[in-house]
Amino acid sequence: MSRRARLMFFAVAAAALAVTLGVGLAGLPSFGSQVSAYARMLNEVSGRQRHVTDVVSAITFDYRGIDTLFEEFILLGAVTGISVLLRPLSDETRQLPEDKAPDRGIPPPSPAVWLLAVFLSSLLVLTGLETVTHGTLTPGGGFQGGVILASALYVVYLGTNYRTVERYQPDALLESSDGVGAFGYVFIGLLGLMAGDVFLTNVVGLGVTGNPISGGIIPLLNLTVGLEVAGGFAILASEFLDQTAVIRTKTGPR
Amino acid sequence: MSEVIIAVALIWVAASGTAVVLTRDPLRQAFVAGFFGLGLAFLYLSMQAGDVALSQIVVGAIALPLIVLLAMAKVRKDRE
Amino acid sequence: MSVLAYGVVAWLFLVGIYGVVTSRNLIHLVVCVSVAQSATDVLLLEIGYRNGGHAPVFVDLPAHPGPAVDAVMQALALTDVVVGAAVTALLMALAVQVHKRAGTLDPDELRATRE
Amino acid sequence: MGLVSTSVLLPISVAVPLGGAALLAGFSWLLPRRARDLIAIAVALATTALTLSLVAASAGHPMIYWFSGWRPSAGMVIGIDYAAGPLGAGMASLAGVLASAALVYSWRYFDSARGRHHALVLIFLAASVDFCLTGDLFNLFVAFELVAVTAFALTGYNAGHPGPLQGAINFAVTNSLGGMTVLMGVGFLYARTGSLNLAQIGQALAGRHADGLVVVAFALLTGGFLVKAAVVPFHFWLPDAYGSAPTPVCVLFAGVMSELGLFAVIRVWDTVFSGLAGGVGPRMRAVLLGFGILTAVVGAVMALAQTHLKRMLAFVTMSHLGIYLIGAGLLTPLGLAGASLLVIGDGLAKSALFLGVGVVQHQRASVSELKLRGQGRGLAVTGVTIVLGALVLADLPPFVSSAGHALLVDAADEVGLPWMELVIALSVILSSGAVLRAAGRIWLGWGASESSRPDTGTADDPGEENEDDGRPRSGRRERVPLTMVLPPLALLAIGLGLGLTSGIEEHAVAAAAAFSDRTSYAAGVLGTHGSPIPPRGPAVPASPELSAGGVLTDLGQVLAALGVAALALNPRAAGLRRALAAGTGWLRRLHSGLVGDQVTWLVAGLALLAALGEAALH
Repeated sequence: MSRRARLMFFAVAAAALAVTLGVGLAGLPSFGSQVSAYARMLNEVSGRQRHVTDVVSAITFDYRGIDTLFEEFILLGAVTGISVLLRPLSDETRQLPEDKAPDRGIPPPSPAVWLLAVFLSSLLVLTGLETVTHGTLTPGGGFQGGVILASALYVVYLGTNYRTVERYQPDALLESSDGVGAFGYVFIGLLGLMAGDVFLTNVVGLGVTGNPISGGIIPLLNLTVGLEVAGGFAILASEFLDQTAVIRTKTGPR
Repeated sequence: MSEVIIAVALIWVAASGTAVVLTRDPLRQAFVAGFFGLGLAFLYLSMQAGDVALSQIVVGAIALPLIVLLAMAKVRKDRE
Repeated sequence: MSVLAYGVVAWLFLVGIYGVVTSRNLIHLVVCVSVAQSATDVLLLEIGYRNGGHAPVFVDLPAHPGPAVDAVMQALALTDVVVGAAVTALLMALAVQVHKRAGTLDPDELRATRE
Repeated sequence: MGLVSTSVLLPISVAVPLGGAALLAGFSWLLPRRARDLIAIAVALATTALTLSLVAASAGHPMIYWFSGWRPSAGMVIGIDYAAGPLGAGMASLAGVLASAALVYSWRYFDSARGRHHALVLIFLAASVDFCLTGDLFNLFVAFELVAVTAFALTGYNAGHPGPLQGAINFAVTNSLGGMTVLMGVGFLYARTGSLNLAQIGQALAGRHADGLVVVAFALLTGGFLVKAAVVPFHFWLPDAYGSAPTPVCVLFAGVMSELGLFAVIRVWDTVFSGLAGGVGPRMRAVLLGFGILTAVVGAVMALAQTHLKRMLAFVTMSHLGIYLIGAGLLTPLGLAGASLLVIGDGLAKSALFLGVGVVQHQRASVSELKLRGQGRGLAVTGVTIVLGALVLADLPPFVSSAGHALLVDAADEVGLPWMELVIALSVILSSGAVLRAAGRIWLGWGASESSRPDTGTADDPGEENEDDGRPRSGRRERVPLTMVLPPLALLAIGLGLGLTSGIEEHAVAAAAAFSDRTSYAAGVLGTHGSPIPPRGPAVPASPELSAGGVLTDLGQVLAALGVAALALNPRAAGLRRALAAGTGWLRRLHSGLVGDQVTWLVAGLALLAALGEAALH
């Protein structure tokens, strides 16, 4: 199809789809008028049953915990896939950026910049850990905290140059963290089976509602997700950064 | 009151979402997309979905623009 | 209010797809996919919203807090945000690689599987 | 106690591949190459064994498993369940068999990117198992996305070439949009019924008349799944992706992934929508059959027009998907049983064909039928594999696809559509004939070579890609490793063995009857009655006379396919070929490989499906 023909065809098709969506949306109850009995019930009972204050985390990790298990593997699959797609191929080399002015030498990062980066990054680490561990109490949890932790790593790099990044990047550690986190979720699920009950059953004490350590396995699952996401997002950013900074084709684009 | 906030958020999201699509230059689009991501987070927060809003901030306003910028940097380097 | 709330869902989805269909740059196209994707999250949270409802977090609430909004839809939207991020990142990696290997980002110039 | 021990198989059959994948992804830097390969193969085989035991354990009564122990209380579902029957478990074990074959095949074949390829295959397998077993609509969406994400990455695996990358982008963009429509459908149904459980949603809709919201939910869900199933007009991404993905990955795609899309269409129809009031079944049958016939014929015609072997097999796959949709779309247990046996039999044969083509590509560095003319010498075993696979596609008895074909024909007769047999025969003959033509050219040196290309219409012949990046080949005529020759033969042998299993038709019909019985499914999941449902005596018209007639039909199809191949290679029929090429040029031009076109078709297809759904359901 020419671009013009495609646009005209799309206009007709999109109009028809708009009507379709409109019919469906018009059948919904009016905005804000009702909440399902299922949700009302869970809002009612999950504090009692799971000793959590954040009902969303009880649903994510307990009532519908198996969804989150597969969600973790969506992330693991995407990160693994990106590593595969962006891996250095046979006609590519890893080469650190050349110094354009060799007589000048790279200035060492000033102490003030360093200090600021370290300070910011520790702040992020604390926020990340707090977000991961308080998932049962307040909004947040393993995923959000994990992304914050991964970003902490990169703030450190902001205070330095890519040579240092390349040298100190803990690749194996990040990969292991990604794998251990994902495996940990499966393992906690299997603990239920080993205890003679079903997969992903709560196998530890529920704790006192309102304490950080409450909600049974939910904080543990948050921890595994935090590990996985922190490792995964750090790998993701490093793969893209590598492409920009060090990977180049020997022959140029074909 | 909450209805007004939600309505404002909805209009913000619809307008900035349209702007994201109509901004054809990827570099500028990354910034508009960050603004759109913030709008979504604000909308979710106004609909009492704190968990989702927090996820949206870390994904839509931090991770996604970062990836777009890195991709753009790579593409520019290839063109040199 | 219903018209505005639900209309935004249809609008975001369609405008995102419009961007995909007309895009001349894969990076732009991928961001448009993520715009369409956000329509689904908005829809889920709207389905779960309750006028005057409070967040499903039962801490520091007043004596008679009234009803809470639907936590189930929030859990689903949470999953969907992660799915969307994963797909977007993967597509972006493909775009970077395509540019490296085919020398263009214009989807209409990519005819490798055809010629 | 006995019940407890077998139901434990359900979570373990996803935990094993997931755990294996996580370890491979996290610790491949510790493991030597051989260990990574061995672990991956062992995990895939274990998953196969687990799912096969599920087939046996769930025959007769469905197995229900509530994760985290949240059983329904007071008629309300709280958690997520697995609801396994022999049909779903059988689909899952097919995924296991093909994943094992793909991993064995890639043993010596290519660089696994430090085990990441294996990790992705195992995640794909786990997601397929979850897809087949889950009883929850949102969990089905999550499985859909997990299958998709790993599949996108695997498609672009040979990231050094533009073809696979473009295929992956087309695949990822269209299927992500499909995922979004599925999720919207989930949201609509939740807003209406307050549930995410298939059985409970079906219960809430049963006996009601469909309104606009239900129709649109149907269209969004089914449309999204049809994108994955690559049904016309949602199919345009398929040849781009399957034609350029690495061979072991094509095996998983052609044998399982698209079929999962159809599986979801029928699962959701049976459990959720089939109870709607107003005799919706017959009208929906017409809609599904329409899509099925179109897909079967378009795929077959396009397959015949290809000279790029993988792209040809991609269209063959698509044509067969249309045939499965015809079978499942009859909406009778007999039709579904026939389609299921065909999925198994054809899936094994198509996988063997892809693997055979992979051997040729590995040894001769080409997948072009024309360039390979007469180059088959020295690859005799592979030649036999490919010819046999092609004949199985034409339902050569006694392979299991022949039994499936017989059931399908009976099912079409049963609902008064005897002419459906002709549509199926036509598509089967054309697509099988295309593969036989290629085999004749490559191994017998018949027909024209590249100089006088018959298809002067458009060149939808993508470039060639060398798959084993970074591993220098010593000599081109080296011996083919056994790990590449044996898996396709093993797959064909399984198909033969199943075909010779007595009573396989009866098992299939019983499984299909259990699968499509909405009320007893709902009763089993929601626990509304305690005792397991006595299996209804399935009416299997597998009398000896019918079987003999079926065998004759099948042999006729085989002969006709050989005839098509002979005609396509005969120098005197050049005029006919030119006329055909000219007549189908417009169809080939529609397959432009441009993602903008594909998304436009997707939007149009959704709207069309909604309009047809309105006519059928309302």
